[in-house]
Amino acid sequence: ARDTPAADGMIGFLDYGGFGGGAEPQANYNPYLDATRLGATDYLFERLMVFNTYACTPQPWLATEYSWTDPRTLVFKIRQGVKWNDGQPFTAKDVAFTYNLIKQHEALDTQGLGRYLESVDGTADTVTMTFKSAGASVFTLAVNVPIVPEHIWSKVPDPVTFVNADKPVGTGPFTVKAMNRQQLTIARNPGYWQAGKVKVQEIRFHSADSQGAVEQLKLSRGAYDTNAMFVPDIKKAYVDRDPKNHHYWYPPGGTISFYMNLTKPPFDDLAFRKALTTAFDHRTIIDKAQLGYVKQASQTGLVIPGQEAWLPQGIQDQGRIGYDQAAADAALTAAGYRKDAEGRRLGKDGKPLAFTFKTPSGWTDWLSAAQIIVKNLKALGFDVDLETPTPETYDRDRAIGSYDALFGVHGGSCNMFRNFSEPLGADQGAPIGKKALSNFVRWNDKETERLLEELRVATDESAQKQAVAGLSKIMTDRVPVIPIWYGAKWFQYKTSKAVGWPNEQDPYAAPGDNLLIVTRLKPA
Amino acid sequence: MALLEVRDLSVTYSPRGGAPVRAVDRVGFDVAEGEFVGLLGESGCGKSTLGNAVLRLLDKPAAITGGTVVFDGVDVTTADDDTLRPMRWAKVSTVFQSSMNSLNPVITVGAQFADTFKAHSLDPGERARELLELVSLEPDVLRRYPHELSGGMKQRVALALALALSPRFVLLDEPTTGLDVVVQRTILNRLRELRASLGFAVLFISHDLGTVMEMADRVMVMYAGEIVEDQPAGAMLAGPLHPYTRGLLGSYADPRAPEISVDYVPGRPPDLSLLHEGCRFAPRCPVALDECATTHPELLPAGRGATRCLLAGEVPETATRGAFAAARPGAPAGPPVLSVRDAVKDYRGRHGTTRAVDGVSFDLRRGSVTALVGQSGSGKTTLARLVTGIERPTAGSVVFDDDVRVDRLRGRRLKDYRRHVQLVFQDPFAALNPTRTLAYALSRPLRNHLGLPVAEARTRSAELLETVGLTPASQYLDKLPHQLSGGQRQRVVIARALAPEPQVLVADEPISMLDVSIRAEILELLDRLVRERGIAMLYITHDLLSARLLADEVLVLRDGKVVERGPTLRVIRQAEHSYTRLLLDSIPNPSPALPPEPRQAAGDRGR
Amino acid sequence: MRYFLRRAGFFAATLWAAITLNFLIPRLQPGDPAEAIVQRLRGQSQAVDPAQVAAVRKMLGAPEGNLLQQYADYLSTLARGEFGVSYTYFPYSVTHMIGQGLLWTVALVGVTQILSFVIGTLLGAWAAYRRNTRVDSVITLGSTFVGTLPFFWLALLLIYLFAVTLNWFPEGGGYGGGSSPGWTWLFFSDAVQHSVLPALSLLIVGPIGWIIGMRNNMVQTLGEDYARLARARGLSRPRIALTYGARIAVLPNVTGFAIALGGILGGTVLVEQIFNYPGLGRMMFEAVSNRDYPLMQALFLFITIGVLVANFLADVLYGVLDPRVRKEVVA
Amino acid sequence: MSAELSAVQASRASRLPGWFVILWRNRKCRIGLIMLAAFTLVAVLAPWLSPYAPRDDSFSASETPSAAHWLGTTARGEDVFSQLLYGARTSLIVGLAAGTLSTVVGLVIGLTAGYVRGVVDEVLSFFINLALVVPVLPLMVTLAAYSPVKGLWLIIMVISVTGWAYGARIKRAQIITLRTRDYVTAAKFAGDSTARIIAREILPNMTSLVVVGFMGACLGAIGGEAGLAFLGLGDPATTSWGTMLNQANSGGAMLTGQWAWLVAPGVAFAGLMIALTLINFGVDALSNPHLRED
Ligand SMILES: Nc1ncnc2c1ncn2[C@@H]1O[C@H](COP(=O)(O)OP(=O)(O)OP(=O)(O)O)[C@@H](O)[C@H]1O
Ligand SMILES: Nc1ncnc2c1ncn2[C@@H]1O[C@H](COP(=O)(O)OP(=O)(O)OP(=O)(O)O)[C@@H](O)[C@H]1O
Ligand SMILES: [Mg+2]
Ligand SMILES: [Mg+2]
Repeated sequence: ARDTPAADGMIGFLDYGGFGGGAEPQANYNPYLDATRLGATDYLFERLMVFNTYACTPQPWLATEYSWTDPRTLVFKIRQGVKWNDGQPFTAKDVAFTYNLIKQHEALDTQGLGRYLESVDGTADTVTMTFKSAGASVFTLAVNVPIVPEHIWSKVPDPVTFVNADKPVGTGPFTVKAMNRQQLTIARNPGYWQAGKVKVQEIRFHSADSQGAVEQLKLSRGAYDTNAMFVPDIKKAYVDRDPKNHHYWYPPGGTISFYMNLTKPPFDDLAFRKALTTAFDHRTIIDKAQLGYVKQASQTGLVIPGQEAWLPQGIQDQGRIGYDQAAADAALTAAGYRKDAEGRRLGKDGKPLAFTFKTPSGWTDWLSAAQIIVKNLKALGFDVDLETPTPETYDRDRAIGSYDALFGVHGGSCNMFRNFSEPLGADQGAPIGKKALSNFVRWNDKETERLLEELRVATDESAQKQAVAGLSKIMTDRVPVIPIWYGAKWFQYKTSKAVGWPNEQDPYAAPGDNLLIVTRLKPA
Repeated sequence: MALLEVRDLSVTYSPRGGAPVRAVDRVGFDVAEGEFVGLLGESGCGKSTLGNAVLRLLDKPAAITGGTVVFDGVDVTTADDDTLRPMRWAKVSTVFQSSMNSLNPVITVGAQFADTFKAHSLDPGERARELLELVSLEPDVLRRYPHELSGGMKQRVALALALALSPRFVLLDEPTTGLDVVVQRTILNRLRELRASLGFAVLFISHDLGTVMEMADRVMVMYAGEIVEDQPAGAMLAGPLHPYTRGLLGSYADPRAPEISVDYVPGRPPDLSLLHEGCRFAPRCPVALDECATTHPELLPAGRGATRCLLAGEVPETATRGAFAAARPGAPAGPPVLSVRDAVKDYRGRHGTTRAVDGVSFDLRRGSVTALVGQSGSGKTTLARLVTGIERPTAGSVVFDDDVRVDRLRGRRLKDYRRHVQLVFQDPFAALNPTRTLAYALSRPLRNHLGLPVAEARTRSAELLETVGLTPASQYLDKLPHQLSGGQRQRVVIARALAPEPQVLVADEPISMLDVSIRAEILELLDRLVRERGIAMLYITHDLLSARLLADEVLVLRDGKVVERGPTLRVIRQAEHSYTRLLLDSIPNPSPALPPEPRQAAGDRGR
Repeated sequence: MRYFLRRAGFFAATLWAAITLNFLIPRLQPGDPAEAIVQRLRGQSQAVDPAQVAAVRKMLGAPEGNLLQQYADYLSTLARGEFGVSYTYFPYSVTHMIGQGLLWTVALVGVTQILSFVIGTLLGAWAAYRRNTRVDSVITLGSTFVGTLPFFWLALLLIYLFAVTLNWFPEGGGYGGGSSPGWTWLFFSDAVQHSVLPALSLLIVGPIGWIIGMRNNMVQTLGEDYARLARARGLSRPRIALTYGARIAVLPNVTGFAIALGGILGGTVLVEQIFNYPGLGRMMFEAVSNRDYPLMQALFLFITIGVLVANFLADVLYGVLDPRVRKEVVA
Repeated sequence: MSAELSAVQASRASRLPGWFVILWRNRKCRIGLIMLAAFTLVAVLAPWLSPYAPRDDSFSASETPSAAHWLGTTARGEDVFSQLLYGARTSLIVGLAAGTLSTVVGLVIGLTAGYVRGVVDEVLSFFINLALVVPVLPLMVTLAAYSPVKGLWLIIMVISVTGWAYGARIKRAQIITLRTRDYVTAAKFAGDSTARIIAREILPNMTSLVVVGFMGACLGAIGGEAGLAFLGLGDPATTSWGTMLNQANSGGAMLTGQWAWLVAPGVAFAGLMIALTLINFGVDALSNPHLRED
């Protein structure tokens, strides 16, 4: 009864999944409080550019164009005619204010942009950002800051504890209509600068339990127009219930790799690592441990097919190395790791090779994958022990380098610099016993550092591609880690009310690129 | 038609994994409206069982295996619960032998009265107070919880409860074991008056010959599950028909007599789980004939009643073989083993403080017995608890062996002390662990205090059982307390206290549930132990006869204070304090004179 | 008087020890609040961004000083009745958050616990009263069968049956998405509707312990002499069962119940989780997984005080209900 | 006399283990004992009885029951029936071990506190209360992180460490009413040690309470093991009814209509509890000899 009747050519409302904020969501529309804000803030605040994070292509949004005047200076042209939803005009001043705000408050700077920014100035319709050093590597971060209105936020005494609960003001396509802990409703902003593209009058987010089973049931019954959750046997449980309208698309996210402690033998031996690249049975891991929802990862460290364009020339099979146990066996033997009479693989010192593989307890899919990996390794004659510490212990062990081999996650973002510097950059590592930031394998290589530096400063695409190609080459030739599979981004959608969702055929956006999606949805 | 007609009633206990016990064997009798019938008998011969059967309160594994019980025209053995329930208490009420244990521990006495009235949709009004007055209790008892009452007080509460609804028939199973003679007399007198005015009938089970003979119109004697004699009280007193009755009467003496000696029937009752040919009393019978061993006598009219004896009332005068005479002339001598000095004990309740013991001093000496007699609730048990270190006196001291302050002992030292001191608990129904066999209960002190090995402890336990008259011991060793009669339990408690050969024995009414014959035997046993082993004994009793027989010295306690003390003979024969005299005057006196009017003597009594 | 001082002393000591444990145990867990929060935000198959962790850490305000210093701070803030700001619900205060959940938990779990206790005790008493009859078997075996089914499993089944298939009740939540919380009749009835399934699931598994406990105890008390005399006194069997059997048999259950009431929070995690029910239990679970020290500490303080007070009351109550415990005996 | 003496000794020798005979006599209890034995047998013989290895995932996933897979297969393609049999093993071990451990600890502490009273009581009550109020959840996490033992024994330890206090509290309350009974005092006169009095005089009179506590602890332990798996603290390599339920749940058994997978462990679990309940019918007689007769 309370439903707003759908105007012609409009979608009355759509049901979405959870909206964050924990078990007991509290009104919080501060776009910078990542940990506790509600999901709707994505529809309230906009950024200078919006990325299709699948293909990593930027689209002009609140900025209409940008240019590097020099490697340290980035100039944006700001879109005209945009209004805040309280009627005030949106200006370059707001943008400058926003960037200075996050620079001032480290707690709001969830991307760590402040470190790189020297200053941000806004004139009539341009914003100029000056970086402390070459800023190309942080471009994706720089455009990804939600812009807030100066006329509101400048009066906020402490923006870090500001929950912005009362009629939050943004430029986005939606405004907050109602919220309680069960449901968050946002309504179309008629004054939106591209209001014509927004056909959805209302979005209702529903608070979800973390147990999953009930949510899965609801999803399978079609209670959601879209959701993002893990569903076992999705075809049977969801698609088959309504094959015409129920769909899913699980594009790849970060890369899950076999991490080795490169400070220890035999992992410090390139020949050994190379031999292992064919040792793992991806097919089984994907089918059994990952229920077939994921894809094999490319050794290049790139996420294929989204980042196909970044692949270096002449690489075979997009960098996917097949499972070939015999080859691994031969390569190991050739590298000096012989098998003894009992079939035990011996180290160079002639002693049987024994090591442990860790996986966090409770992560059942990782555990299954780990079991397969251990089986594969045992088949090669290694004496491998599977350990399952608690996730926290696992994290700590991995960070301080107290392990032989385990799983690590890296890459998957549109910031190529981050994708490679985090797992491989020397500054991301630490000596054994100290917590490393993200270079857990403790890769330390001059060539890599050089390429990373190149990538960091390169403002034009071809230079960037060249550096990435170099880094991909390092991945394939030097094997600092062995990528196994891409983690999936869960995405289910229903086409009975709305069409135009991104999918494998039309990957105009990744599932989380909300603004891109909501401006493409059309009534069914 | 009689009020209660019992015909051919048999009750068998068939415990799992044990031989069936025929506790009641083809018993038949009548109780007329308003009649007061006494039931005497050897401990363990089936009296309580019979009572329970009449009330239809038998629990498994007991079952009525034959016969009928007709009460007021209703066959109780077959009636269903709905017929029985309104009858219960309104028409038939009872005091259990375990009456000290039969009050609900978590509600006040008053509430239990209220319950009873409510169950029969009556308005209690002031009735509860009147009833308590009837049993010589203060109305204040209504507000108390059972554990705040002395043994005798609980018993009186149970008695008052039994009379609450003015029933037509009351079954009293040893209702006065915890009462001093004064209170007992008062109560019985009132009972008699009440009976006269209300006309209810009583079946009175007791070992107190004096009382039974004095109170009852007619007395039945049971032996080994059978009724062996049934006569008007006076007639029985004048001319017992059965040798067993004769033996019982011989076990009685007036404590005030200058010289006293009690006889007892030696030997043991037969094992009820075996089949018996012939007369069951024959093995113990001083006048048994040859054919007694083979012919089972019937209950046949004789004298002014009936008897189950081949000699049918023509029993020749023969001395019973056992006799026990008081041999305690002088005042006790020797150094005290245990001294109580100015002991005071206060109990703080929700309604003020009760002073249970008030400045009592006395000594216990080796080889001598100090009797503690006195009113029910006068603090005897409390004193026993102080002496044994279960509780601490509020003031005063208890000194053992000159230097051990019992009132300050704790832990290890208290334990050491208890090696030398043993207590016979007043209530045998509470003093035995329901989940432990007799063998276990008896062997513990043997193993701990005497350090006997397992097998030996068991043999010794068996011997102990024999000495207290539980034979054959092998039958009893593996029994659980609930399989015993009240008197049997009491004897187990005595045996347990004797087991570790203590220096000091505190016995709280140790023989109240025993028949006179076994009572005499136990007294003799205790006497021997005191004399031979030099035990010092505190003997708490209501039974002045036993005090006379056993004790060297008597303390008379009243309201927590000692009102008189002195050598037994002196106190009993030349009492100085009025209360002592009252006590002595209240001793029931079975008069040989026939009751004024024999009531319904005959009737169909068995076969 | 001395007795009470001593009791109070031990009470205080227990409280202090518990408060200290509440401080210590969470901090002994491996893992850092900021990392935990970001990890949860990201999910297991996405790389954690160190910058984000740094920002969150900044936001939460890193605790100052070493453990001892923190402990001193903790005690002094507690003494002032301050609980600080929740990590999970930053910048909302812990007090605010507890205010959000308290009523729900108390209403749902409190009511069902009491009901479970009452139902369980009554059924147990009935079973004992009809010992070894069919009633006994049906009650004990039946309640065991349904009552020992794993809770989450049972709850899911209920949801599947009544919410998904029959659509009689909502699948979860404390109230409908469309209603606005407040003291209105509409909201109240909506909330009641939502609480039916969780309450039902709790009521299915709740009574079993009380049933068996009550039955066993009462079988014992009904075998005592006083119960037999009560029968002889012509008290109706139900009356005997009540005042002579149940009255005494219920005593151990009373203790159990007091403790159970004090421990409500711990027991409500699962139900709130499955039914997505607003309340403190789920909040507690979340606080633990997020290393949300302030929220955790406050909730645990609640539990601590609840259990201790309930315990204390149980002791006192026991003395009232069972006068025998006041009897004196030197050990 | 020597004949009598041998009778005295003989009747003792012929005694059977008392508690067992008492339990066995009760029909329901007998059924319970047999059921429990059957569960135990299955647990012991799981490797021989089950058609496949419990973690053999070489079958096609999410199958409904068939002749080859009596209860179907899991989402990972493991045989549910084999898991059920192996699960009996883990669940039984966890349930009985943790149940016994926490019951025993609770008994010892609760009984001592209630019996001895005084300062000992205060001190022990202090620990009981503390154990009642320690935050279980983080304690489990912490224990799991630092524990030197892993796997099943860790679970058993965690459950026991967190589970004993409740029982201790209840038993303490109960013993306070039992300790003033005359027969307990009598045992003191018999020279028995406190420990013995508690164990031999008092304990038998509260068997039913202990048994209920034990059943509760078993139930809690088996459920707790599943709960720990759910929290990620369990030992994922083991197969238990608890982990099966969890996996059936997270594996979407309800979603895909694999009822056998979902129902089987739950029913097995309830079956074990039924066995214990049936045994409970006979336990009455242990602490109340009056009831031994029917
Ligand atoms: N725990 C208690 N709390 C309060 N009052 C008590 C308690 N125990 C005993 N009393 C009171 O102390 C008095 C003495 O009791 P005690 O048991 O010593 O009497 P007694 O001489 O043994 O009597 P009886 O011959 O009837 O057994 C009684 O009035 C009784 O009510
Ligand atoms: N549950 C039982 N199982 C086996 N035998 C029992 C059981 N209860 C009682 N008996 C036996 O039945 C016999 C009769 O017991 P009962 O209680 O009727 O004796 P009593 O005449 O009342 O004795 P007392 O004067 O000692 O109370 C006793 O020998 C006793 O051992
Ligand atoms: Mg008797
Ligand atoms: Mg007394």
